[in-house]
Amino acid sequence: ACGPSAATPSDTASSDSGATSSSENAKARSLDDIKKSGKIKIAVFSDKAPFGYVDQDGKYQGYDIVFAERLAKDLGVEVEYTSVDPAARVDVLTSNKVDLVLANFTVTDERAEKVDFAKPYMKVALGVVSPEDAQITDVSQLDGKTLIIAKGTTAETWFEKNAPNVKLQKYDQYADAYNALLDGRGDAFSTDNTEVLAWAKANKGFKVGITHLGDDDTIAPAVQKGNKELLDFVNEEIVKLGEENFFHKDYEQTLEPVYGDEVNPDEIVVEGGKL
Amino acid sequence: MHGAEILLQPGVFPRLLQGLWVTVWIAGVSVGVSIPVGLLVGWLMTLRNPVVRAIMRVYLDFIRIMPQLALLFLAYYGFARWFDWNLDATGACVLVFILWGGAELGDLVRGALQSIPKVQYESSYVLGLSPWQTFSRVILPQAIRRLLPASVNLATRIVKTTSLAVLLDVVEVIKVGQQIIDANRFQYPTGTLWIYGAIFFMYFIVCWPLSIVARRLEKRWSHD
Amino acid sequence: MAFDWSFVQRYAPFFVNGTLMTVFISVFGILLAIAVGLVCAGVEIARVPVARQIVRAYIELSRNTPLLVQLYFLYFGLPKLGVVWSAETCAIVGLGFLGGSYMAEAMRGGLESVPKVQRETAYVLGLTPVQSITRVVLPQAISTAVPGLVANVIFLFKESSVVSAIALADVMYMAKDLIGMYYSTYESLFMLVVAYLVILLPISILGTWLERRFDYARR
Amino acid sequence: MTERTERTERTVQAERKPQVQSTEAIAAFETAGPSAVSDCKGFEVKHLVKRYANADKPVLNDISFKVEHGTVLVVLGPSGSGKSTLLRTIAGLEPIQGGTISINEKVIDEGRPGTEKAGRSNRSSELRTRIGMVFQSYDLFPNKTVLGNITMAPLLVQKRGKAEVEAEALKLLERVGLADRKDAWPHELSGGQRQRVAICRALILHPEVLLLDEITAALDPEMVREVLDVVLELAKAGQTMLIVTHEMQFARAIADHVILLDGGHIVEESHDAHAFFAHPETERARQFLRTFEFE
Amino acid sequence: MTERTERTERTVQAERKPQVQSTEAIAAFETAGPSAVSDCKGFEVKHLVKRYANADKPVLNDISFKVEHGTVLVVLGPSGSGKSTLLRTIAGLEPIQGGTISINEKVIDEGRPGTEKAGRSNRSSELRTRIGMVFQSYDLFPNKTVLGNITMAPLLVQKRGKAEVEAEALKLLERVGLADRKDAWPHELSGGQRQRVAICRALILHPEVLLLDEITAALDPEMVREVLDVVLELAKAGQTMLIVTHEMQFARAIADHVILLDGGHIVEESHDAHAFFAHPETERARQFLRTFEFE
Ligand SMILES: Nc1ncnc2c1ncn2[C@@H]1O[C@H](COP(=O)(O)OP(=O)(O)OP(=O)(O)O)[C@@H](O)[C@H]1O
Ligand SMILES: Nc1ncnc2c1ncn2[C@@H]1O[C@H](COP(=O)(O)OP(=O)(O)OP(=O)(O)O)[C@@H](O)[C@H]1O
Ligand SMILES: [Mg+2]
Ligand SMILES: [Mg+2]
Repeated sequence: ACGPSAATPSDTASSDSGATSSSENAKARSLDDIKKSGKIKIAVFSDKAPFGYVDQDGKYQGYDIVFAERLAKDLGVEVEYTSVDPAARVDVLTSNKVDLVLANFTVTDERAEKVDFAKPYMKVALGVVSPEDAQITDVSQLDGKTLIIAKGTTAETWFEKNAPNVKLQKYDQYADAYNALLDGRGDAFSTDNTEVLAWAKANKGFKVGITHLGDDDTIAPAVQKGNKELLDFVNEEIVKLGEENFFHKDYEQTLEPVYGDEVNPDEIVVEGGKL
Repeated sequence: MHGAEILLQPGVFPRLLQGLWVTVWIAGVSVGVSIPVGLLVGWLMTLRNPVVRAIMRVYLDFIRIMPQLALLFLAYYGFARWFDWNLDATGACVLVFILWGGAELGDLVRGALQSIPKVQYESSYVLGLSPWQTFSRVILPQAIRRLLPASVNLATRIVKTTSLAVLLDVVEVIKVGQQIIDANRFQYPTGTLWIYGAIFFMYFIVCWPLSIVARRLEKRWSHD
Repeated sequence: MAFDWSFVQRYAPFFVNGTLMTVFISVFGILLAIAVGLVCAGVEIARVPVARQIVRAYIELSRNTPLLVQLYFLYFGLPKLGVVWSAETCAIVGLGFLGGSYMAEAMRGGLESVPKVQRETAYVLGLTPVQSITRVVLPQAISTAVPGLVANVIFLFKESSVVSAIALADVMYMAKDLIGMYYSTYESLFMLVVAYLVILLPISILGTWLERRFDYARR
Repeated sequence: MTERTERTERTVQAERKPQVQSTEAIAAFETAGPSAVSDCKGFEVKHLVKRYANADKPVLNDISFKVEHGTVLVVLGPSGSGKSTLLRTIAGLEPIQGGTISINEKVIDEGRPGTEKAGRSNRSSELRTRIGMVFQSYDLFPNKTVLGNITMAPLLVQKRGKAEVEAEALKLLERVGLADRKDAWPHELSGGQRQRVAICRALILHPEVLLLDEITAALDPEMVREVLDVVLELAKAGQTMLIVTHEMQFARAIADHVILLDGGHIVEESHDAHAFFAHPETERARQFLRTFEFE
Repeated sequence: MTERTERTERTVQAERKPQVQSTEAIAAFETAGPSAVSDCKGFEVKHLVKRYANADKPVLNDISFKVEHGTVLVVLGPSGSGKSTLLRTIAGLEPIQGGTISINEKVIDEGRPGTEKAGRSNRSSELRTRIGMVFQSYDLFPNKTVLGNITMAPLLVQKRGKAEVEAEALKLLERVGLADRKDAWPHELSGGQRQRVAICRALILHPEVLLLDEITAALDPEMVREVLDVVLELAKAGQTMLIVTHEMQFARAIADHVILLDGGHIVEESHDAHAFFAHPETERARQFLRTFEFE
């Protein structure tokens, strides 16, 4: 508890590693454990505005954060955020660094083998953003070109599988990836279309040439495999919140200022876990 | 140069300093715990017992050959699953730096202990001092003098290596910098340069005095 | 827990490529570091007036800042000043910048360890200053400097693991990539450890051999 | 004691001997000397055998001699003949493989075969303080001042009072001309000064016998002189000593008793040091002494 | 030359002098000696002044002396009196601030005030080879074998033929008893062997004068003897030398001419070395010589 103040993950030591588990994972905390400790540990992005980022005052903000805050409130605990890189989202769960991942986590089969996804609260496809003067409007245009991606994203997996001729330049962090695009280190950048749309809007000279790539994917909270209690709780919450149109409100609060009226909220938001 | 104003934005500098504090805290705790560990390791390395020696040899060589980044990954992800020993990122960093610092310091301690002339042990024996008196009154005080400059240098290396903690998602000074860069990327497109520049000098400001202290000590104690 | 050997087999080629990248970056970075070190040590030993202060400042700056930050600065910072270097260039320059100061210190230590009487003897025997340096001082300086230089080489090879942060596909990059895509953390970490052992063990052994080879100056 | 008388005679005869000694100096050293003096006392080595590990033959083979209380034995011999080894075994720094070492007819160390690789003898602290030793290398503790060096063992080992010990240390320092340097650090002293402090450090424990192993070998000639003058005074004051030295003039001046070591044996022994230096009996001794003379 | 004759006489008188020298040995050294011998030749220092930077007074102040060709000058003096400094200025290792140094009446170095911080004298390579010097510390090049050490300067500086140089090197090594060690590395040699090689390395250049600065100070007594015997032979063979030593017996045996330095001046000078050691004229010299005697 005497840890440094800026280190979100450091303050609480891993007091919960008592019982050994026979599974491949470090044992997850039960709902009771979380309530008792008064804190739920949630992994979010800290550099992916407007979904998860840190504002001028050092506070976490964004679409995911609003949801996280609400979950905690309904559970009657505080949130302790852990900032993650895209590639670390599975490992923080399997090694029980956090209870829940709310970091724009796209549901895929590979991931579903390692973690348990709750009901979705967003849907996305991949998008590709590129400089206006050298727009990429089709994947075939990327042949032999360099595409920037962030490690551990669905974009990475998709391009590895479906576009072997594209040279991928992979960064650990979104901030680095965007910077690389700005500096002209690659021809385009691909990640979730929501994300690139938001970014292109804010950065002059860049445009999203491909808005829909691959299948429509869903984004959902994830818990450690087998942590049924917590999973059930999150699922119930999503259903309950759907009734009050929570995610639309969340959208208005966090995403609309960025997307403006270019995007129809219903293309992104999923209420009550129902597609 | 425009863009420099980013550093003057409210919240930017204090947050960077907070991040720096995390860096310094990790380094400080690691160095602090490394000292007793290093003393123990160093002492173990001087023992004649072949088994102990071999173990220490492997320990030292492994730590030396593995990049710190690889060790960090092993500790952060590996330990939790293999031994169900769940460390948070900061804990993993501290653990790795202690293992690393302990090994390096241990080797320094061994060197210092062995560099004490045999005649110092012999004089102590002839004067009737007990083995413990010899160690605590004669050998250790001399060893510490030889040890201190190199240990301070090691501390600066540990401070510098904390920069790798960002890759385990510890929110230290670099991560804070990246967050600021991201949050300000619309207003200050050249913020990257200034933020990384500021971080560069923050590390320098922390490490440089240590380097100077090390050099001073080295000079002061070079005569014996 | 299951260790997936087939995964290791499937992705071992990636690690071979990563190893090649690590070696490529490190070797050129180290060569640059040696060149920088030679110049700096020369300037310091010869006491060239202004250059000497510059060298001192450079050494302090380079030794007291982390390579990761140096790389970020080169890779993401410099473009804002209109200088865009490729990732490879940044990595090599970064390693050279960091390693140059370490190499300089080791070389200076070697040169200063040659007793004054050796230079005096060369003078008395009539050797010219150039002969004195090349025939007497340098061979002895190398002997003392070799252990430090070898340690620096190993240190720089290890430090090169940081270049993955600027999207260079070295061993570390491969490991993180596989973890991110396939979540097979053990297998990736295992291959990472093996790759570094494969790179560094021979260097460590070569270093020991070199130290012995140049051992003549120590009595 | 015949030796004592003999030396006094020689001292009187000596014309050029610098007269640094005074009755006061002797008194000061006598304070530091052994407390109980008796004629039958002394120090004895019998059939000593010392073998280093992995060596084919012993360095010391069946060495026997006796040093009467209050006399000085000078050990001579070429390099590698085992002089240092002899002193080290007596001090307990090396295990012995045969024979005995005794003080005042009490055996303090007994040889046991097969102990080549053993460490130092496990004598009690008290016993160790009864044999003092000064080495060739400046072996002061660099982390203690001059006074700290001297008072450490009496305070820690003999548990004597601080005031008394410091007073005695100061008296000793005065005797060797270094009272004003009591707070200096060893690195601030010249080699000769360090060796004089090392002698004081040994003397304050009132050792029954003092072993000096080439204590001037690393010194400049002037410093050699200042150290040897101190040793000469000690001899006058009746300190029992075993001295290894290459200073033949000094050896001749101080010795009551001489042994010449070579090849692990005593090749010549003499209780008449004067005669030994003037007319050695064996050819080996003659040859050895010639090494130090030219023309 | 009176000095030469005198020494020969003394050698004949000396009873215990070991008879290591042979006419052959002298011949071998003569090959290495200066090629042209003439009576009026020699080495001279006039009004030499040497001051170190930041020192308040000169270390050497108005020093003058002459060393005739083929004779040996021994320089004595307490520690810090400037003996080493004198030899170093003669060798060109230190700039001088006044006076002249000349060989065979040709000035090779002239004092200039204000040169305290200057580096070594900028003598030509050729001139430097005419003055040989051996230091106290074992200064062989550790990266060359014995033969490599000796042949380096004649090959590089004098551009002599390899075969001839190696042949001469071997002859010299044979003279100092080290022919079988020609391929050894310096670290494999004892201190005495190293100093003998260092002497060969200087001799192969046929220096007109050889400067020896306490070349035995760091050696064990036996080694001292083997090195000094070589020097004695050299003197017999007519090598001009300037020797600094603390071995008084040796100094007495080898000196043709003695100067005693103290406080930057020559306090006593004597062309009759025997007389100097027996009955020094000044009180300072008497006091100095007493340092080496006991009883
Ligand atoms: N620790 C050791 N292990 C093995 N052999 C040793 C050891 N110490 C000394 N010796 C050998 O024992 C012999 C006697 O050594 P010692 O140092 O006693 O001789 P010394 O008479 O004191 O010689 P010096 O005059 O050179 O000091 C030598 O041959 C030496 O090599
Ligand atoms: N490089 C130097 N700079 C300043 N002073 C020096 C230097 N070298 C020697 N001295 C001083 O000059 C004086 C003479 O020194 P030098 O070494 O010539 O004496 P020495 O007669 O050879 O003494 P020793 O017998 O101890 O070798 C000493 O006081 C010494 O401190
Ligand atoms: Mg000895
Ligand atoms: Mg000198």
